[in-house]
Amino acid sequence: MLSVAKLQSAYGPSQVLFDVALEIGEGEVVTLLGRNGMGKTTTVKSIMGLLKPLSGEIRFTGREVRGATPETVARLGVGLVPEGRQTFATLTVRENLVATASNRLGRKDPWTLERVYKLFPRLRERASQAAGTLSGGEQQMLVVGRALMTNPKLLILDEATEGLAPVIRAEIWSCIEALKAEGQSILLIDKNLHVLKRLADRHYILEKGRTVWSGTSNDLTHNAELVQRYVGI
Amino acid sequence: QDAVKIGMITTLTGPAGYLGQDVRDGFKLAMEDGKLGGVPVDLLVEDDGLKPGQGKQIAERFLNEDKIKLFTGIVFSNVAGATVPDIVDSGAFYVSPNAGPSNLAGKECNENYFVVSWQNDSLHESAGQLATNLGYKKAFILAPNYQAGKDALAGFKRYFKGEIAGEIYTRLDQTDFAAELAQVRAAKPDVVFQFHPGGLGITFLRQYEQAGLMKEIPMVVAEPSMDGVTLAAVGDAALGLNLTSHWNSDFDNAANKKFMDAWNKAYNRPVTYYAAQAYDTALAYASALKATDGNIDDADAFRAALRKADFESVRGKFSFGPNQHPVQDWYALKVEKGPEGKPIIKTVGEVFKDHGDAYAAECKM
Amino acid sequence: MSTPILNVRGLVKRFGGLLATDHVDLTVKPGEIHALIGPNGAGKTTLISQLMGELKPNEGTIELAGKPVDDLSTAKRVSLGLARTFQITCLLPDYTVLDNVAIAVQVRQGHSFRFWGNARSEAALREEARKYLHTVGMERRADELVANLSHGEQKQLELAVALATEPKLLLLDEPMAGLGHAESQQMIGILRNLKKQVSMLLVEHDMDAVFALADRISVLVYGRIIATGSVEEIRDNPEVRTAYLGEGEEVC
Amino acid sequence: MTLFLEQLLNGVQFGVMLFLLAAGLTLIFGIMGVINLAHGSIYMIGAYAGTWVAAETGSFWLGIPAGLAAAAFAGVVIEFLVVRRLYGRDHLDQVLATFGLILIFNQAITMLFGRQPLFVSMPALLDGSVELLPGLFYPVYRLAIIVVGLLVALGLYLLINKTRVGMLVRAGSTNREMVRALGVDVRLLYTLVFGLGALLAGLAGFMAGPILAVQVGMGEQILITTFVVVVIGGVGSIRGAFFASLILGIVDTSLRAYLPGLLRQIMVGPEADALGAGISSMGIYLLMAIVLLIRPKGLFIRNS
Amino acid sequence: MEKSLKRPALLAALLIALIALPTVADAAGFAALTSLATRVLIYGIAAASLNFVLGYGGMVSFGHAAFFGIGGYTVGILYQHYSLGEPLFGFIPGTNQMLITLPVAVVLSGIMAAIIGALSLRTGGVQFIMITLAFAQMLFFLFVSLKTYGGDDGLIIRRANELPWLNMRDKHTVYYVCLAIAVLFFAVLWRLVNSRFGNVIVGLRQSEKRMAAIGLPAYRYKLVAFIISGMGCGLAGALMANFLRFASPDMMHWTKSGELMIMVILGGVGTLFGPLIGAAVFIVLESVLASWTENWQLGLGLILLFVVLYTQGGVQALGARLVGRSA
Ligand SMILES: Nc1ncnc2c1ncn2[C@@H]1O[C@H](COP(=O)(O)OP(=O)(O)OP(=O)(O)O)[C@@H](O)[C@H]1O
Ligand SMILES: Nc1ncnc2c1ncn2[C@@H]1O[C@H](COP(=O)(O)OP(=O)(O)OP(=O)(O)O)[C@@H](O)[C@H]1O
Ligand SMILES: [Mg+2]
Ligand SMILES: [Mg+2]
Repeated sequence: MLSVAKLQSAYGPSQVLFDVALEIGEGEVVTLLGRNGMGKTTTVKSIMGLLKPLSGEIRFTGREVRGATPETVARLGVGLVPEGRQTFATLTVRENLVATASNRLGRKDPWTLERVYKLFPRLRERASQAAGTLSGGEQQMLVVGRALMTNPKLLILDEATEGLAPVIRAEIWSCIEALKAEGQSILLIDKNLHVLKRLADRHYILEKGRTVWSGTSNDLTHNAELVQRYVGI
Repeated sequence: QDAVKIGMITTLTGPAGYLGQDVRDGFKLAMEDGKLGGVPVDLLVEDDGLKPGQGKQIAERFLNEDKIKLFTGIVFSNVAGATVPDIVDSGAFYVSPNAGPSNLAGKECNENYFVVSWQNDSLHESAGQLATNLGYKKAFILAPNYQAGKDALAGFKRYFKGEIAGEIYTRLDQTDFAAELAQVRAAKPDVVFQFHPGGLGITFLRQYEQAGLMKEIPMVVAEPSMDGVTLAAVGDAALGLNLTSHWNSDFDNAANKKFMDAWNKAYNRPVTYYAAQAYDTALAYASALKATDGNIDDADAFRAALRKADFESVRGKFSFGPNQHPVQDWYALKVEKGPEGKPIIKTVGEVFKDHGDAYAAECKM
Repeated sequence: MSTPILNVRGLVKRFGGLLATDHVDLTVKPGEIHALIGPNGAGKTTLISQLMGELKPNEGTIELAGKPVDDLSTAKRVSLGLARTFQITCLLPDYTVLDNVAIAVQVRQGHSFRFWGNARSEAALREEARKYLHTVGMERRADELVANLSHGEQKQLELAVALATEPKLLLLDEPMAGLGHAESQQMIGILRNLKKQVSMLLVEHDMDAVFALADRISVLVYGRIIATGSVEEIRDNPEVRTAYLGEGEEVC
Repeated sequence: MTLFLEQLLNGVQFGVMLFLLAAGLTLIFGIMGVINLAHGSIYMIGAYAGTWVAAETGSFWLGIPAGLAAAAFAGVVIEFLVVRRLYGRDHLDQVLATFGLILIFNQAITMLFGRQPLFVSMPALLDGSVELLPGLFYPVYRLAIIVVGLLVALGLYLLINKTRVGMLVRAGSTNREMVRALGVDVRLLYTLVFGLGALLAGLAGFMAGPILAVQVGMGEQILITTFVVVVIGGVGSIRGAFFASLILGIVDTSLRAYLPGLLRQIMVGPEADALGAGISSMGIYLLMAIVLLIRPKGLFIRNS
Repeated sequence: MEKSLKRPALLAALLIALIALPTVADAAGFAALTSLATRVLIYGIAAASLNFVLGYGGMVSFGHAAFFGIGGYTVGILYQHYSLGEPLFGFIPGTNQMLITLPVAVVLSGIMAAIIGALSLRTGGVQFIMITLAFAQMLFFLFVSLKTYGGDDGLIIRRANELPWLNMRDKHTVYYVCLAIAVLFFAVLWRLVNSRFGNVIVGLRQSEKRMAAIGLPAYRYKLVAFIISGMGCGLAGALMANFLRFASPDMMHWTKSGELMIMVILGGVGTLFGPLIGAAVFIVLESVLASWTENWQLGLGLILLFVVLYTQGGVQALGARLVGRSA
């Protein structure tokens, strides 16, 4: 569904990605691992069109999308939960959820306001509060809900569980499991390796802007030395 | 013979741009084949943008780089305040086609500074006299809250013999006069005198008419509140308006006929008294150039020639008073329906004869 | 018993109808790491903001080392030895990493009404700032612009800046959030070392870190403290388990 | 008593007029967050285009679509060529760019229409006055302004607060990139909304034609006042802008109508008049300063 | 290394050029250039003062013309009382000595900045822009209605202020006096922005919340910066009144505040010499274009648009990039 090859990206003069390759199949859950500052978020931004890559190839559902605008990529079916809670601060919680909601791909059982509220009851309680005044975790829930309401084909979660209480985090994990069961493709970036190993099909490791390893959860489990070197566990 | 350079500093941009445009174009009409009084003339025009600093800068360049000795053009008093002293101090001449602030008429008068238009106060004094002549007993007067506005009301009151029913200072940036108009209506005066130049005047007149007041309470104004351009912009709303002026397009003298013919041939737009004044300014320069045969290096001779005012003014009679400001007649005018159905300004009578100004006494020259 | 470094009594904060802080009593003892945990939106950040004086409480008193600080401005409280890190990072983006720390040192040293002399070439300032960068392991990045830092690095810098004010009590709002596993371990190490010099109030959702660091834990739910105790006591508290730690139930 | 009622009505009418002027700016500045100094220029374009067409065709009504279309077109072009590149940049860049636009538009209008103010006559339907109360005549045109102003206020309120377009525009002003990343073509949306704001400015310009002077620079005169309205009401709030306009209209009118009289009770005539006029010309600024000192974010924004 | 040498060399060259300017201008027949340059220097001082709060401190003041005007009127009013021989309020004698009028103008505008700043700084963002505008406009209307001092028509200062041993009626002398003051001013400003105080002000622009959290009482520092900046504008206003020999409410109209802001942005926000460059570009363009064509506004507008859209950081940034590329 998504395939990235030889991706190179830079912020102004400083190049951050040198050779990133990545592949996600239909219904697959894939993770992107690596220490801080290795280029995970930059990869996501490049895929989304938020950052113009220098070179390389990004294909989504068969279409070349390198250099496409973010709205094009999103309309093709990529849903993003960005790093660092980018809520629309002046809109209310409810407005945040419905403003960009859509079901362009005509999913049969689409995400609705009700379903999101059910997943995060806390959001229902705060429905008419300005998003900017939510607590950190509440904002995080909101951003996840907002992405779900675009009913994407591929969901990208960039540290979506950051700042969430363990109980909520667990809920998100079980939710992702449920999505996976429905056949949703997901790209995950997170630090809870033990959960990722259980949830994901395959993993990629980034090191200084290069894909240095990829393999299944099984490979990862049996490769403690590799994990230690690149992820630090 | 080398062309004599004349520097014109005037306002061409912003809402008041049409004043400067008329000054420039009126002045040019008096030039025949690029000559004034038979002397070749090179007219340099620059826009001061209604900024005193800008005006001074242009004067500086005209004086020092172009070595210009003859100046004219300034429309507004504040630009004149910053610019004229520099010009006359360096020995050059300035002949004003419009602005005539009182400080430059009195204590700060200068032998190289001439005014062809009027001294500010005369405008409103004549309006006061007209209101008296028309037999009005109770006047309501309005003007913006700035120096010229206050001078206007003071000037009007000096010659109005009746009672003042109310006096209101409006604002320079006002767009809505409903509150004032309601007060006017409530005070039930015989006549309204208002001083609102340019766009303010258009706004005021339109709203006055829309409130139905034009039919109820007649109005007397001085010419800055009703020139040819203003009239074209307000149209029928001005019908019945009384005003005073030192010049009107229908004046029956040879000089004026010539001017009006030339204007109508050259420009397809209403004529204003700014154009007429600039035309006279050019004639004044022409007379002096002719008398001195284009020799402006002898300042004393040139000044003496200029002071004689030896030219046919579009206003008929014209001479300079002791402070080199005009001594002239003032007329009563009225807005009426013209032959083509469009409103026109008609001359109906005389208000003052040989009217000078009060500041001449303060001027020590 | 020595006077607590922080003593909060009956603190209340309302946002309209919402009781974000509900009669909170809390003490932090000298040399202690006191963890504050609780569900999202429980009021932890709100509590920290009130301690710092960024938000005005509706009721209650706050004492710092026995001294009431209720009427003092944020700046004053900082000079008395209070410092915080931000959950959503808040740094000076156009300055370098080192500048960010140096300015904190400068402000701590007293008034900044010094109009002469180049602050960037004051070696003493720079040296001292470097010391704090060393503490959090960021010396290599000293000359990088903050805007170019990754999320995780900004978190580390937050700590360095807070340390540069030489606090007696450090309020840490989710210092591990956004850090990778290795960096988290490193951060735990740093905090453990710091414990000798400074007391801490630690807000964190990373339970491994909390259990590794905390001397005592308080649990905040809906603005109220429902339990305070040692790591073992809290871990085994059934109320905490359901409200916070969670057993995992299917939602969607 | 009638006089008092009349002055009150004058205040309300002036307030609605102010709102009409400020409505477009509320959209562009308040909601989209663009400091658009050229707003006054668009107002001028609406006035010129509408008035000119009305004069040429002799029909006031034909002027309306002309004025609106010209203003909206100008808005879309400005957005497309200039403003679009400045959303992500410092607000100060917007100041400089739109200042440049003011100069360009003023000169262009001068070159096209000359320096003389334009004339527009009122349609017979709106000319004249009606008797609202015994002895209280009121110009029909001003009543028309009130009606149009109220309609605009209501429409804008619904658009911004109740529709998805409104939400997306507000979202775009806080985090443009994120809106795009969620699949909304913010660029197109913003062009259209900017055009709508311009259209409203054009409407105000055209409506002002018969009661004000249609001349070069007419935009700058109203520019500051409209900004004042938006800020007093609270940036981003349509409701705020509306009530701020009314308050401003009423305060301004009453100051002009009653302050000199009050002052004359305690001091001599001319001085009282001058002082009264002085204070009332500072009126809107004084009011704004006081409002902002008491409520730093404006009247209708919750100050947290 | 190379870069650190280039800047002083460039500055020295600029200074020499400025010193030689009047002589060269006269020789080349551009005698009015000296006056133009004087105006640029004066506006440069005003714009740089504004830039101190706007560019460095992030406080976008839209009312700095008020201080410019106060500086100008201080000179004008003191001169009027001097020439009429009537003391102000009956006990303050007027004067025409620049050594007195300039410091008085600076102090008075500082006091006014303290008052306006103390009130305005309680707000921020757009509201700050508008409230500074409000105060400036109130002052504008005050001076418009001050009949004693010329009201709307302004105050003519027949003779420029005197300085001992110098002939202030000579244009070149006035230019050199302004140049000397400008050099001094920019030297002080340079020290200021790099000092501990400047450091804090720049920090406040980036994040007030962060600065408070490291213990900085923000309000106090912002106020002092605002006062310093107001004093700079007052100084410029006083020089301008001496140069124009005229002071009018026009000096404090909002369009003047806007012009100062345009100069800052045009030159380069938050740079030391950007505002001076901006003032030079703006004023020279205005004069040169206006002398070429009546439609000068069109040209100026297009040039401003070009600068915003294509330079990213004003003329100063454009210049820096060009120099950088060629070097
Ligand atoms: N806006 C930016 N401008 C310049 N450099 C940047 C910018 N954002 C990130 N970088 C740099 O790019 C590199 C990769 O950053 P990125 O955010 O992709 O890392 P990451 O793997 O997501 O790290 P983290 O786990 O900390 O979020 C880092 O070294 C960072 O300093
Ligand atoms: N300005 C405000 N207006 C209204 N409600 C607010 C405001 N600020 C915070 N809240 C609410 O107060 C509650 C407490 O927020 P706080 O940020 O303190 O939570 P927290 O415990 O830090 O949560 P998290 O772990 O998610 O960061 C939240 O429900 C939040 O929505
Ligand atoms: Mg990241
Ligand atoms: Mg929190």
